[in-house]
Amino acid sequence: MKGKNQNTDVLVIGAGIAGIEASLMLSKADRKVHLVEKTSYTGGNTIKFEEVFSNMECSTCMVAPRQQELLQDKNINLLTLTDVKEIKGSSGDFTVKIIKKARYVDMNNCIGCNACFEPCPVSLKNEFEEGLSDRKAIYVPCAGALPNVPMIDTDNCLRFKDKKCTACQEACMFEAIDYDQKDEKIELNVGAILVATGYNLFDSKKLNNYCYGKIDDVYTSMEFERLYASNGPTEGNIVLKNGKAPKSVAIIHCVGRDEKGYCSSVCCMYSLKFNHYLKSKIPEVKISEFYTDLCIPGKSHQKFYEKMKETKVNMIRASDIKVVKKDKDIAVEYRNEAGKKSMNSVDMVILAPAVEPKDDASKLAKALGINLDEYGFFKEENTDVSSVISSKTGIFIAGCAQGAKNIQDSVSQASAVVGKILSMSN
Amino acid sequence: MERKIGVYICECGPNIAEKIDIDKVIDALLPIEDVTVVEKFKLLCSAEGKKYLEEQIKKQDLTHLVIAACSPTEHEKTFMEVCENSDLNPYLFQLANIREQCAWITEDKDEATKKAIRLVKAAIGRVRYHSSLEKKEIESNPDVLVIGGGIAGIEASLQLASSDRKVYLVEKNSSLGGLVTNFEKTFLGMKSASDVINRKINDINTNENIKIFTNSEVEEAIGFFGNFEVKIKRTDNENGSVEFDVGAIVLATGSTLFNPDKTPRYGYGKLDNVLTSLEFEKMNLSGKITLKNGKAPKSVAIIHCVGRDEKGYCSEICCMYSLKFARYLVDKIPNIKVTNFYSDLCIPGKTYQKFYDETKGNNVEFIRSFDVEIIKKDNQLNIRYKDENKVKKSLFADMVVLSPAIEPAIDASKVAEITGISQGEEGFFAEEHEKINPISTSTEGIYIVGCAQGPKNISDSVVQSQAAAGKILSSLVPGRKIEPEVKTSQISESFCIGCKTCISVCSYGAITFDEAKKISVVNEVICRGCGNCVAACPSGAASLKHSKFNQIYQEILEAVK
Amino acid sequence: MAEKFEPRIVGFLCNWCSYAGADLAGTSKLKVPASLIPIRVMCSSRVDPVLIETAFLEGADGVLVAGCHPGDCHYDEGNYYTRRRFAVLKKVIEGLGLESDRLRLSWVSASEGQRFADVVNEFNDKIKKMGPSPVKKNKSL
Amino acid sequence: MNKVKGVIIPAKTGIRKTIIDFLEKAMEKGVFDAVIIPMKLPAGDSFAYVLVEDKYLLKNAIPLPPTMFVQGAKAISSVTRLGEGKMKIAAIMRPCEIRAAIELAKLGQINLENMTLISIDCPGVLPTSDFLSNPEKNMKLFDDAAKNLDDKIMRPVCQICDKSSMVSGDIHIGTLGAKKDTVFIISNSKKGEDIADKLGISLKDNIDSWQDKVKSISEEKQKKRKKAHKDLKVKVGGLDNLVEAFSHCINCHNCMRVCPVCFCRLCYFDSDKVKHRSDDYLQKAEVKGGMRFLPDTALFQMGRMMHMSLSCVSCGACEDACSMSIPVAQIFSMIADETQGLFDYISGRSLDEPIPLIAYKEEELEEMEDAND
Repeated sequence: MKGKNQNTDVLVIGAGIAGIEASLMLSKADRKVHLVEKTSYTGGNTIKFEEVFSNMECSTCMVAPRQQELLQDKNINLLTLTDVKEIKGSSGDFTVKIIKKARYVDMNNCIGCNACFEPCPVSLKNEFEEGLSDRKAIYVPCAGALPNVPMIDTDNCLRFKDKKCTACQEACMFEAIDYDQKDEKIELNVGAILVATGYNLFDSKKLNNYCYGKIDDVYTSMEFERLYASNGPTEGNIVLKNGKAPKSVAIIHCVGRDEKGYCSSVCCMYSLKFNHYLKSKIPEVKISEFYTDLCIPGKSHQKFYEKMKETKVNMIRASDIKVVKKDKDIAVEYRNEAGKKSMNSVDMVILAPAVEPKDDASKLAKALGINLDEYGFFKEENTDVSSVISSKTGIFIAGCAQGAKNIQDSVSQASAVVGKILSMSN
Repeated sequence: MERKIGVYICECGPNIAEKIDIDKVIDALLPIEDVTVVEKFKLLCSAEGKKYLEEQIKKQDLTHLVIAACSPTEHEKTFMEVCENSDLNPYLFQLANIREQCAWITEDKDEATKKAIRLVKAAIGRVRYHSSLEKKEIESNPDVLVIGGGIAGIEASLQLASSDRKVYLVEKNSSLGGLVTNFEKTFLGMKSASDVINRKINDINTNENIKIFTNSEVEEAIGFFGNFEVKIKRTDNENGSVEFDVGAIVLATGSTLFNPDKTPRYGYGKLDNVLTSLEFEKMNLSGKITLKNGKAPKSVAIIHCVGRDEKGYCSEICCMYSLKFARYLVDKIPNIKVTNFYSDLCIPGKTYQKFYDETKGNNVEFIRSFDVEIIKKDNQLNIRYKDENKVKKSLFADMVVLSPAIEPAIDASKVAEITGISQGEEGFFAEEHEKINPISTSTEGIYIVGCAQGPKNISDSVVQSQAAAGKILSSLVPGRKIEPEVKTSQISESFCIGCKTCISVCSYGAITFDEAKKISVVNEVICRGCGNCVAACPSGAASLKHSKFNQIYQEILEAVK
Repeated sequence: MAEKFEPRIVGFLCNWCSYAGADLAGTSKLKVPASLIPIRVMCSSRVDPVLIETAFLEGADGVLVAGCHPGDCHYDEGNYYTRRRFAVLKKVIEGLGLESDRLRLSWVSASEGQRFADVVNEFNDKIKKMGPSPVKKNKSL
Repeated sequence: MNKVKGVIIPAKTGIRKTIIDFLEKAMEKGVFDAVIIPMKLPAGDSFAYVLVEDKYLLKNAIPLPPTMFVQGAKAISSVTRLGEGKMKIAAIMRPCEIRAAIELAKLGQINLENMTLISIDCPGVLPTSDFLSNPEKNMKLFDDAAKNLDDKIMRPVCQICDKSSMVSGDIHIGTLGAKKDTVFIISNSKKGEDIADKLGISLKDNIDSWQDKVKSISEEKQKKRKKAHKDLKVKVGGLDNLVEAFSHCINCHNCMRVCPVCFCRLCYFDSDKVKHRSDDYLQKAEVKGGMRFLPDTALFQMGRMMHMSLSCVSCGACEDACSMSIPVAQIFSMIADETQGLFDYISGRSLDEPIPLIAYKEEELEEMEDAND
């Protein structure tokens, strides 16, 4: 970079697929990277998926080698459980204040044997598994999570309530558990920043017509992903709450699209993927997909759609969709293409909610001093030309933090940011 | 040379020690030939453990090292570093995974102990046959060849060129800018397209580190990442050819439109006032949207998805540019009626729907339709279609604009052949990995951007160009040498008989045929060490370093005992 | 049989998927029979059928080749070649009237710790039922 | 695909003479510069492939010798392995030799650029040792048997050969189904058609009687083949039988050396890969209680089946070469049918069909996964 005082280090916020890609590439160019991640693990949402469209590839196999590489990369300083609080300065010379929350487990001492979980007396819903299984107060989100080091959930750990329980500490043979760990305030100096904080799913509870949270066996797409995951709560068995396999499933697209005012671009494809998930586990299952406009852009996606159609999925272009309980079944009421009212009875409903900005996007935008767009995603400088440049020089955006997109486009954006950063001196 | 194999067993706290009787393991290993020391240690991956190992390697004067501990994905690298620090070649080391794949999965301690003994014995058997391997370093050329002078190629060139990196931009046409030069505005900002492209062309023309070859085609590109030899031909000059070397190649050869001639039902080429989207863009750019008779149209139909069925994919951008056309028309011709005939509206991403919502209404109508056909009736263009209830309907319009599918540029196959990369069945260049390596190809050092990789809009094309720049800038640093994979395949010159089986199965084009010697030769810079060629070779001429037959044989021997 | 039969199973596991899946079985503390000795290869396509034949003729009671699911190969297409080679080998063994059931090809991904355990358990049970490989004690082989 | 076309030509002087005349004419017109063809050697009791440059030598040629000393594909490979020469050469061979040549061409061991492959309807060949027991008498026996389509005295694999007529190549000389004193000249490729054209032979479609006869023989042999393989499997299948069948093996590896599709410089199973430290052998012996030396007979045979059964043309050369009378060709043909059948592959059928191990389909062989029950 130009000038003498230009710092070449980079801060990457978010260790999802985009953040990982950028960090590894920057490291390859011998840049020092501070990779800040809010959760205790890397891989973001991508590692929640068993398979990814359209080649139905195993997601873990795709991402885990990169996560592993990340952990072993000496140029990358991975800071988990960390939040960015404030930045000062300008491109080439940013000062960043971050808070690294205590994990209460020493990353260097812990060898990942998981012996500390079992004795923990607390049992809670596991958020990573969308609440479909339980975890302890000391836990890793799922088997195979990286780094494979647990954290203590201080909101629920007895130790942090009555200070008496030391069950996990006693179980640990490596003196890895340290109740006295403190949150750390850290100041970093970097020359450039990448925001790759990912997305949330629209809360389906906000819409009454789908009865999400009211009727059993109405799932969100993320819940369904975990239900199919071989390392998930059911070891990949797709089952209803009663333990039986569903005989008929409705997949409802565009949940929350009207409310958000945009098409989330990935839902049609992953809904079609669900069709594959279901058929591979329950060959005789009947599937109906309720959609408005099929959005399957790009060279390989329609082929996938056509392949899915061979499974005899019932594609229904519908409006005014309502999910109601009818006797033992769930009924999906809708208006068909011709405007006629119609109804389907199913055992299971999967909702494909809109992709929306991360809940803390506005807080982070404020800390960074960059703009959000009207939807709450990080705003690119010029929509028509480059989608990775934020409103502030030296700060870049990639992945779903900038807007709903698939893995390919997220990775492309992350690589593009690296291109931008490495060519800043050009 | 005398072998001195040191074996160290990690207790991993209680993880291994409690599940496996380590002392029994030690007793079983001590009598083995060449094994000079067997010790256990509390935690070998700890700082203390690493120091202990380093001391042991020196003190015991070890020639080979076996560690029985956790999975190689966890700590193989750690222990290889230990070897390096103690001047033991890191490939003279083998890690036996007695934690994940023994202690943690075996209930019975006795069984686990027996299995652990077999695992470590297999490692000892194997390590005996290990050879030292050295990292190689290869000089590389940081310069880049960019093929295609459209917006993607221009962007890539601008990102890449610097005082220590030359870019050669080759364009087959006489001028730069590509398709974008035909557009008046870009969606969605509806900003001037010429502003965007001219600024970039200006930047590129004044950049002394970019050498531009217009009216030129690449004739030859031979070599590999860091070292490609390129030959280009000037099409405007019979004898004009230029040769230079580069380290990487960016393919930005762009796209062309599906020819609606192929689907006669649209009447294209036969009926007046039926235009393709590109013809319409050009007409609009010329300043006047008129019919053949010179008058302005009062009604225009835009037909989406022309050729979609034939091509088998959605071209991604047609819905959006059709909306842009509606804007052109409404802005320029008062009271004009615009009707969009579409099948599925594809407007992904955060800002597109708003553009659609703002365009729709007033005089812009959208009809979901099937089996669209255009005929001449009463001296007017008549669009016949089926609506969403499969009811036959029709509509008159003065002008019809077709939105044909995006196809790879005509010369894509030629470029693919010259550069040795593959194309998907649709003809677009094939990426190394659809999800996580969309810019790379299976040939390292060759990248694909813009519509050459698949239909996409300007913004995504530019992002891909920047991404390719990122890939190149991070891996091809001026002055830095390339470190290729160490554990590559090799083919014995004396055993190879030249059947080329290995060449057929290699996914990376890492094996070439030496026509003079009639044998296959591995390019170790390209080889990624999967070993596919080794299993394919009937002569046993191919072997994979660090995964040799006799190394694996030793493991088998132990496994079956 | 006086002595309890403990099968000897050779497991060729590809580094990126199946070995990782086996590791995950470990991290998840699943129960996997001790009969299988894993041999790590970078890709299942490295597993030369002659290696499998060798293991078979050395008296392995079972040989498992495990790789990434079709389409998931770290090296793009290696496992497709593996599958063809395995099919040919299986035909050869079967054609000679030998016990081709002692050879098994399974796809195990990095997230399929449970599947890895299931595959090995199933295979181990199968081999136990079949009994020791007659090849092992045959002095002429 | 080129359409198969043919013509009936008179053969009053006998088939041998007709073929030689045809070749002479072709050489005269410069269609071929040389011919690879079997010849009787001066000793009188043996035959060899000769690269004939002087067309007057052709008169000594025996296009269909009673026995197969060297598999013809090996001869073509010797001539063209290092690339095509300037000469246009025709090779006259039995169908299984032509097929092996096609396989070798796929494997880069033969260059067909300037080569024309001419096959002849084959009645089979005598086992070499049988022939040598009384060459003169057996020559006559062979000729009679050939005339009468009697295969009882031929090699065992010839007796079950269902591809004894045209499979591939450029030109075929058909004797089956021909009326007295005629033969068929059939073109099977563009190259073959062009040559016929140059020789002024006008090809028509009147080859029905040949096609019918070929078909009926092939069908009959196919049945015989299936049965023979079934019987063989009972005889040699299973560990004990197999060990028994190969118990006489002296590890000479002659079967490999004469095999037309074994093309390696050094056989995998002769290489250091399969040679181990004495301690390793001791360890093996320990497991088994004892082990046979020389070792690896079974690995050699099974390994070779893995390496070349997909290209095996069931010519029988290996069995002929086995000094211990092991029915190795029969066993290989049994296995080859199985492995080739997996991919609907027929060795030597077409140059355009890749050998199955260098190709794949994304969706195939699903039954292989987890298949052990």
